[in-house]
Amino acid sequence: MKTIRVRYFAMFRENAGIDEETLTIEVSTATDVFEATRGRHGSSEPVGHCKVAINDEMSDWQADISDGDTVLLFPPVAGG
Amino acid sequence: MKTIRVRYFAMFRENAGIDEETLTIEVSTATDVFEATRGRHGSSEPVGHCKVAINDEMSDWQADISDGDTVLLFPPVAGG
Amino acid sequence: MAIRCFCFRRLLVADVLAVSPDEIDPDSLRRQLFNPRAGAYCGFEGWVRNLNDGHEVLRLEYEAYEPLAIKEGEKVLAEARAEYSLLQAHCVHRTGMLEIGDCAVWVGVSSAHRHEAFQACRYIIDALKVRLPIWKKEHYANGDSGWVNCERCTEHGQSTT
Amino acid sequence: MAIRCFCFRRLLVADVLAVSPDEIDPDSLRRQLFNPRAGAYCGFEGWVRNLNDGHEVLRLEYEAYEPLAIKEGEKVLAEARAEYSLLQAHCVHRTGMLEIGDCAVWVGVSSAHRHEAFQACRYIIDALKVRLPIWKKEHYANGDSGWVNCERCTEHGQSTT
Repeated sequence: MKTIRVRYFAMFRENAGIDEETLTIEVSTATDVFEATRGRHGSSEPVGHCKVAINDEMSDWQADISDGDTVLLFPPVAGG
Repeated sequence: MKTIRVRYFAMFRENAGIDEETLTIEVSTATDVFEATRGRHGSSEPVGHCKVAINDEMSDWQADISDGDTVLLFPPVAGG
Repeated sequence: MAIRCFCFRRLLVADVLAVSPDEIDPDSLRRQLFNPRAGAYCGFEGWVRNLNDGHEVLRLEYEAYEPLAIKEGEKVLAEARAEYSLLQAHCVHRTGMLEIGDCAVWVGVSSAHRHEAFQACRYIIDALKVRLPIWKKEHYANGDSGWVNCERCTEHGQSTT
Repeated sequence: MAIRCFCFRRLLVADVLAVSPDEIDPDSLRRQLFNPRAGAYCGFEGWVRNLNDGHEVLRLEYEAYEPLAIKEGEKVLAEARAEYSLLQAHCVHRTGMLEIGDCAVWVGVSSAHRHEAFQACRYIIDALKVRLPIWKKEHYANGDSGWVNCERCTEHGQSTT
């Protein structure tokens, strides 16, 4: 089990109704975090359309999650 | 013989020392005008690098010249 | 004239990407790219338009995760500099509520020759739109709203500009 | 806000190419391209730079044959409009003596999407440079001067921006 902080952005934050939370869960990759929190962020998008950052670095969905990490879940971006 | 007005621009005007002149010469095309006035405009450029307008319309070097035409001789352009 | 000379004497400033809730002022931004060796300037602006994918849009709301938007944006500028021969490249992206006609994003590039300026400016805006953690919510005339790319747009593969 | 609304209500103005001895004001020019359907604006500026083809340039002198520069320039804008989906396209070219850093030519295009704005802006500047009866004389640090494309440049196939 790992204790991580998860932060939700844009539509994910609106769906979750919270900005962030601390979870103690069984995860190994960023994808696991995305799936474990689906009930929160409520994404109808496949994980591949979304982005993830770990400890304020852009990362990828295969990245390993360590105890104490902050995982930022980004819905599909739309700048410009 | 045709009587035409010839106008010189930029380097051609500087070389000629005049803006324009009226000439009565034996010419059939714009190229003939360019060649007949070489002593004036002093172009070291081949005619193909230069442009010509007849009566304020962009034209080409094969265009026929009529009596009374105004022929504008343009050295290679360099806008922008 | 005095101002111009001053600009030319200062050192080249670093390429900058900014995220800001304040109105974008393209004229003052482009002046920062002045450089005596620059023969070409290309600027791009994304404006809020009143129609997207057939829906009448009243306004747009931009949200950014600023620390990573800046970090990723400066990576994009560095890539543009590595690929093209640039003198300066800057970018500003708005956040908050924007009205029709407002400038949502500005990209400016100066270089010796025009080809590089066009290419780099295009590279930068294309990359910013797909890589920066920035989201926009459209507010429609019928009272609905929607996150672009999350709801309606993913069905059609459309983007705004 | 009042100004913005006014701009949006007026009819589309015709595409315009102007030749002028007055300083170019890109900010007021770009405002003329505002349009509520515009999602993208691309602007190009040609600036006088201090070095061309290895020669230190002090200033540039532009001469235009205005009646035909305007006629040919408006043809170019019409071609851009026929080829790309544009909302507005304007251009201004300076004449007279210009100093380093001065804006010699400005091209601005607005369109719904960015691809068309970039493509059209590039098409317009490329065509203007080779088709309009406009000439420039470079004044060098060593006291010499030369007509670009007529003397030095034709040997090397160089252009300024």
